[in-house]
Amino acid sequence: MKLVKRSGVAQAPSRDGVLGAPVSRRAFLRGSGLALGGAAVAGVMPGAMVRKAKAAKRVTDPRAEIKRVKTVCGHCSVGCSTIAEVQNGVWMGQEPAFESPINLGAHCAKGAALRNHGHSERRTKYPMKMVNGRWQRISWDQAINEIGDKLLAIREESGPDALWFAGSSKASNEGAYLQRKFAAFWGSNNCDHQARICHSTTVAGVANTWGYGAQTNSYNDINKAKCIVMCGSNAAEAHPVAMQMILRGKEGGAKLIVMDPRFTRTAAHADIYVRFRSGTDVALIWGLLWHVFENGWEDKEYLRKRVFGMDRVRKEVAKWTPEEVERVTGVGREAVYEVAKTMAENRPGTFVWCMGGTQHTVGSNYVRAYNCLQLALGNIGVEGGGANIFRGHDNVQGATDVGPNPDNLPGYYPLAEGGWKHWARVWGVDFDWLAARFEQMEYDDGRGGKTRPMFTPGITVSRWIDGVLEDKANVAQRDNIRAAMFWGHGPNSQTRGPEMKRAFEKLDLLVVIDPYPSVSAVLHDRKENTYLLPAATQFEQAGSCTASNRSIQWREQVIAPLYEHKPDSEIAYLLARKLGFADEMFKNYEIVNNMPTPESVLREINRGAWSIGYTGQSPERLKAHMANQGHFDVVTLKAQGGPLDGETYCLPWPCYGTPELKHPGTHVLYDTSKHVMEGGGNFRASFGTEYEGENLLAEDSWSKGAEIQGGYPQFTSDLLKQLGWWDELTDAEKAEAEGKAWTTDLSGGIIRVALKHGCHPFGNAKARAFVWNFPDPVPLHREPLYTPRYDLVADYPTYEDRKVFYRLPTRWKSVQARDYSREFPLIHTSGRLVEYEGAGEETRSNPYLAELKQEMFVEINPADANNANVRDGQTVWLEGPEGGRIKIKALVTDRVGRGTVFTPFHFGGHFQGEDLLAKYPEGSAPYVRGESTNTATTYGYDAVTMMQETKTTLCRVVPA
Amino acid sequence: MARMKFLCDAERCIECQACVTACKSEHEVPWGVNRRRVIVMDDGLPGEKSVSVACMHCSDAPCAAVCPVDCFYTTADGIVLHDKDLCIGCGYCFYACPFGAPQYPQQSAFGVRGKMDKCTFCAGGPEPTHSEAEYVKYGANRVADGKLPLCAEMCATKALLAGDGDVVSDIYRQRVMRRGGRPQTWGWQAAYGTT
Amino acid sequence: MSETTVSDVQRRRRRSLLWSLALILSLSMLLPTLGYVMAQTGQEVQAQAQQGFGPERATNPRSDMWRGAREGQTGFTTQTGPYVTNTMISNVGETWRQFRMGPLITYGAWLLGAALALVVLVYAVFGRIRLEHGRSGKTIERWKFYERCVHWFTAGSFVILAITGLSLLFGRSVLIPLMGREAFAAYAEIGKLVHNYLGPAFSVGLLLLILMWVRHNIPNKVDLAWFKAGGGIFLKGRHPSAGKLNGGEKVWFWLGVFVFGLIVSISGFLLNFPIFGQTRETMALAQAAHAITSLLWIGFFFGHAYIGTLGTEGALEGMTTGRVDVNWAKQHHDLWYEEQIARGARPQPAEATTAKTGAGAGTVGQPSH
Amino acid sequence: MPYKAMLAALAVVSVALLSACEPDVIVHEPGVYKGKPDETATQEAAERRAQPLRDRALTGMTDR
Repeated sequence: MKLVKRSGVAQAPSRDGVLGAPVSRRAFLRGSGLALGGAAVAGVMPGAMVRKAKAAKRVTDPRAEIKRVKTVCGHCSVGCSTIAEVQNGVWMGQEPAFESPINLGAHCAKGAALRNHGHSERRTKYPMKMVNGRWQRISWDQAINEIGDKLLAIREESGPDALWFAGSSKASNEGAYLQRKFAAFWGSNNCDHQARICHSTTVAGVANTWGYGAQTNSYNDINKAKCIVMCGSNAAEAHPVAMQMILRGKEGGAKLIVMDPRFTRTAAHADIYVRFRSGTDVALIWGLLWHVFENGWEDKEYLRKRVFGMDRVRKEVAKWTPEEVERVTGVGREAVYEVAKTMAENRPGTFVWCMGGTQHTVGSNYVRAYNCLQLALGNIGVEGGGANIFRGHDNVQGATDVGPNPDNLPGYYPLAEGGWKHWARVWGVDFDWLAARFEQMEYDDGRGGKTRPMFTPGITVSRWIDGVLEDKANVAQRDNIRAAMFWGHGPNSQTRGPEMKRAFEKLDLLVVIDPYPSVSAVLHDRKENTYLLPAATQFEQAGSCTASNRSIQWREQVIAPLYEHKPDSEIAYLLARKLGFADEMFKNYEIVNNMPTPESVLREINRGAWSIGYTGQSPERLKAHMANQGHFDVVTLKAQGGPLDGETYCLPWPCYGTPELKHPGTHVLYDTSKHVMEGGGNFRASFGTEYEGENLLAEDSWSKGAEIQGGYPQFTSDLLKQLGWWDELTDAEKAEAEGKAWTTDLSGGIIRVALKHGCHPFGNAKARAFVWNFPDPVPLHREPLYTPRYDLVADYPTYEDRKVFYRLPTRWKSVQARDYSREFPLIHTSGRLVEYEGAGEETRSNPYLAELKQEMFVEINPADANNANVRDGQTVWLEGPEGGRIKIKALVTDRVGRGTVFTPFHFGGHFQGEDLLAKYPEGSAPYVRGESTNTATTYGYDAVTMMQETKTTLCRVVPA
Repeated sequence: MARMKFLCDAERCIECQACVTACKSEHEVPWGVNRRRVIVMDDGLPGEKSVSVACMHCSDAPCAAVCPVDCFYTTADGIVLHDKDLCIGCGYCFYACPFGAPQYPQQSAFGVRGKMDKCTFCAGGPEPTHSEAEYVKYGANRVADGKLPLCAEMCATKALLAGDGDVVSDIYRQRVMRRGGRPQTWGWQAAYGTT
Repeated sequence: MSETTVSDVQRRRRRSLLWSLALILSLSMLLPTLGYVMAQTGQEVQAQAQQGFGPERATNPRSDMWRGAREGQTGFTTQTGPYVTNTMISNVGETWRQFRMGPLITYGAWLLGAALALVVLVYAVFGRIRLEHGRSGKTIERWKFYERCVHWFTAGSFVILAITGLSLLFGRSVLIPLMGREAFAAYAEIGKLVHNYLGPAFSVGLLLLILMWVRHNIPNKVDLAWFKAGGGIFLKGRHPSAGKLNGGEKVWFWLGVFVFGLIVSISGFLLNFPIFGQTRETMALAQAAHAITSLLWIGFFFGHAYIGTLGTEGALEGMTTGRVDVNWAKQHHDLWYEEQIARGARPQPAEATTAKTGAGAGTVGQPSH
Repeated sequence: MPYKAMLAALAVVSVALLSACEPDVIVHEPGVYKGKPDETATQEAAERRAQPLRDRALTGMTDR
């Protein structure tokens, strides 16, 4: 077998072995595990996965010229550092980074197996196109040219909105930002990424409650908690390294409470475990709050000073007597009382939620109910408290902050003229030129009015299939989606698999840009107009990456891209050049090898994303933090001594002002006990100063050292003038700041002056327990669309259908109108496994992980198994009420309660009983394939964010 | 003299399999051979606990005692290693080991197993340190570089501890004191006797 | 035989029944003692382990689970592989180790030594059993060609299996000091291969032996008398009557070939084909049974081999040439001889036999005069 | 007796061959490994790494 050098000398696909993998840097690899026991592998590895082992040739001395590169794991949001040992461009070893204050060298299964990314064989190795149903290798030039021509033709016929594209939370901040910018310069808001189906309800709910849509504290801060409540979060499998801090907190005396329909591996460590019916979080939280109010455990002073609208919540909570809570959730009075009492007696307490709390048709209500509970107990804005929202992907926070969102611009700037004008200035393009890129007709805004496409939120990743399949007349844009580009997104993470298959087949053009072929490449029966472009992994490109706690870590490039892979930014550049807007889009960057340097892109982000304080984190500062990781305290994340004395690890945003201002980053959001310049803060004033005559600004509360002792609005040039601080600006700053707010003043002068006076640029207001701009201003319990308790629908009905919502007709009531609970008696919920991540393509292609979970399964309670006549280990059909069915193994266990079944969502590559192996490009199929749980999931979307419902639907299980 | 030991803190172990994949990746252990594994007791039930198990490097190692060809040896700091050139794959160490540590690349008729493979405490084997032969047969030799087994170094929650028995038990004891409770040095009795 | 009365036949049957019962009884008492030996060592280990856990048990809320784990309760594991087990601590292994390194090796060595010593002692005291009337010069057919083939195949593999098996058990203390480690490992590797591949074939040989000879081995009252007379070894000049096979040979057949053969074959099969999900416990138990039985068998075998060769003049040629001297037949198996003559068998001169069965067949192993 | 002589000769030859396996017939002590030497196993190596390993444990195994 010939060696393939990455430099991309053309080489025909090798036909060796069953996999036909033209490797191999393997020859450089030290040893060969497979060589150790080829026969054993043959005996154990599933099916056609056997590969003839090659004798390992090893470089002379493994310790000669070994380069140690510090990088950050790409498998969840914790942000574990690791040290890659690289020799001659080959990733030879992986060492723990003990100095990292986030993980202290620790990893989970995925992190510990990272080195495989350095020589993975199951990738899309070169650009490919489908010709008459078969994959054919093509060159990058040909790929870019053909894709570009087809896109331009579609644009010509149907306008820019006929392209929809999924960006990625796996991309670096720079990559994700370029993806959003790419969509903008293409002239569409039809871009989205994983955050939509991850924490969109959290971001919306939390941001609308107190200002920023992010984890308020950090994993490390949990060390200080006295009580840790985890609701719909299985950190032991989803964020294993976070458990290090949680268990340390527990060892320090904190009570660990886990509330989950499933007895998770996290629950196994809990002091109190509460099992409740999936989809009844609001009822459960109001049940807790009922006891809090009943016993006067709420923090009355805190509520007076810092919270608006809790009295309205109190009225709703009064309805949730212990009896009603038990009727709806199934949790008895004692358990609810015990949790409420434990939380009240152990303050500060932190509240953790994940997908279990977000992926629901009323997910934004759940989120806000959690918030209300925490506010009532005075737990927000304090160390050891907070809403610790554990996010999923390594950079899903960053991609949410500055990446491809259909409903806002980087930094959460609105899709309004002001937002666009701000970014047009940052990008150095003329606003009118940018506006001309967009569709010029007007769209239905869903409220009886018309709206310009540029200011209209695009179609979300959860609904793109409807954008394709829905009648053209019902789609609130010029034409259906005709082309889709999956740029780092596995579609098996979205619901309604069978419909997705049809949508894929209806598309005129499908482009998959990914290190792996992913399910996008195989689900459908397309014959033509389908392209696979190999994108580099996180380890093959440098860039910054925002962990869940908002720390922005810098990832060094470990190895050059393998095979013919290209980094996201290079692909963006090549496509933009072909599509004719590269010169405008890339004018601010330093271009090296057809690729903007990540440093120059980050600097542009720094120059624009004032609103969330993404401005102080210059590449130099971030690199200095990575180099001095050992100086940071594990609990406070604060550097003690050294060149970064007093700064918080990797400058968690907001890190206000210019890098020169040296804001230390904010460890704990809204913490009034600290000076703003030490990371202190207060709730954000983003909803005006009063509502129906009630004051929205904080009362008798301000962050330490603030010169305005009381509430104040966001800083603008006018406010500075009123306060008499205007003259503290330099002349240059004055010229820029005149008529601007702190978020649009590119000089940063307003912020500088506000901070100088100890004031928070975003004002000082109350948190909103009452969010009047949401469908349910006070969170209400509403039964899931597919509910096993149809008897409760009358009392707790869902929303009315809407004609236009994110450009699409969206149904609630008409779905709930039918009772499915008789034919489909089991609640179907889904979640993570520790071995795999997301859609799983990457991790199922990693032999060390794939070995551990080789089959898709469903967890089913012994009672339900007996009812369905199913034995442990038996193959069963799990059938959803919309017709999707999956053939999987039954795992009979008490881990799930009666009436609930659980499936992991990482599998793909099978479809309704059929293995799609033959459809993968040769040698690129993951080691482990299985039915995607979402083949059997159903319709259902959140009324604020279009979050999909994956945690509460119905199904039945029958022997196969 | 330092005595190398493993200790798994079951209160912290979350069955995340980091130890398993760290080992697999570091030594390129083939499919089906597991130098380390995680065992969960009462899986899915209240009281669920897990422990990561591998070769414990016993003081009076049963594997060494029963080996017909006497291929085991113990380093001065208590690491139990073996010589694959001598091993005949009889399987006796697998029967004898209380922890199920010995693994073989094959399992087939007529007792064909191949050479026994087990956790080396990341200390390689009887080949020149850092040689290719050592890596291919036994895996990386981290101990010679002053590093500890990667499974423990990468443990997600620092549940799995490895190193000098005195240091390890000190770390563990402090932790237990912090949380209140009695030490549960799981497996130490079986592996290290009363010392 | 045809002359015997009805009551004689009944008595004989009753006796054979008694004999079989006695045999079964004695075996059923002997075999379980193996279990005691194992259990004994196991208890010691467990007692040691309990000491460490005892006093603290009351204070630990999770002690039940940990005690369960310590005692070999199984858990759940995601790892897959032929040698992955889901027990945290298996005590059987430790018990097995104690048993193998202690009683098995010690008593096994003693047993073999004692068996050899016994043979030597018998030879020294009683000497060789001579043909009392010298050779008649005429022979009569005793074993057919196929019978001899099966016998020698089985015997040959027995010897090889015994040597390779004993090498695994005693090699470390006996052979490694002599050969050195590498040479012994090489030898042991080959020995293990040979043992594993020959074993099943040996079992097939045993099966054929049983099928061929079971009809000659039905115990009867003649055997009782034979035993009473001590098989004619110890008292010169007194030769008890015997049919085709005497009482001693029948014991060898039933205890050695049949019972030991069965135990060794079954346990060997379990060890040799670990592909049916046998647990370590099963394997360790199988190994113990295999080793104990084999050792007993080998000891027994010394006796068989001695009597068949050195101990009895004229015995070996029956199994080598297939024919025995008429005088030998009259002396050792008188009833059989009479029966053969009654059936019309004609003794032939020794020369003629040799010529007929092939040159030199009579010389190999022929005891010298 | 050519047969007996042959047997005796065979015995002599096999003993000779057997002793050739190990030129210096050392009587090994069973139970103590005497295979290939491993520098990792020596007392000196263990002493040399004892402190680094102790430090490593204090860096890597503690909660910092």
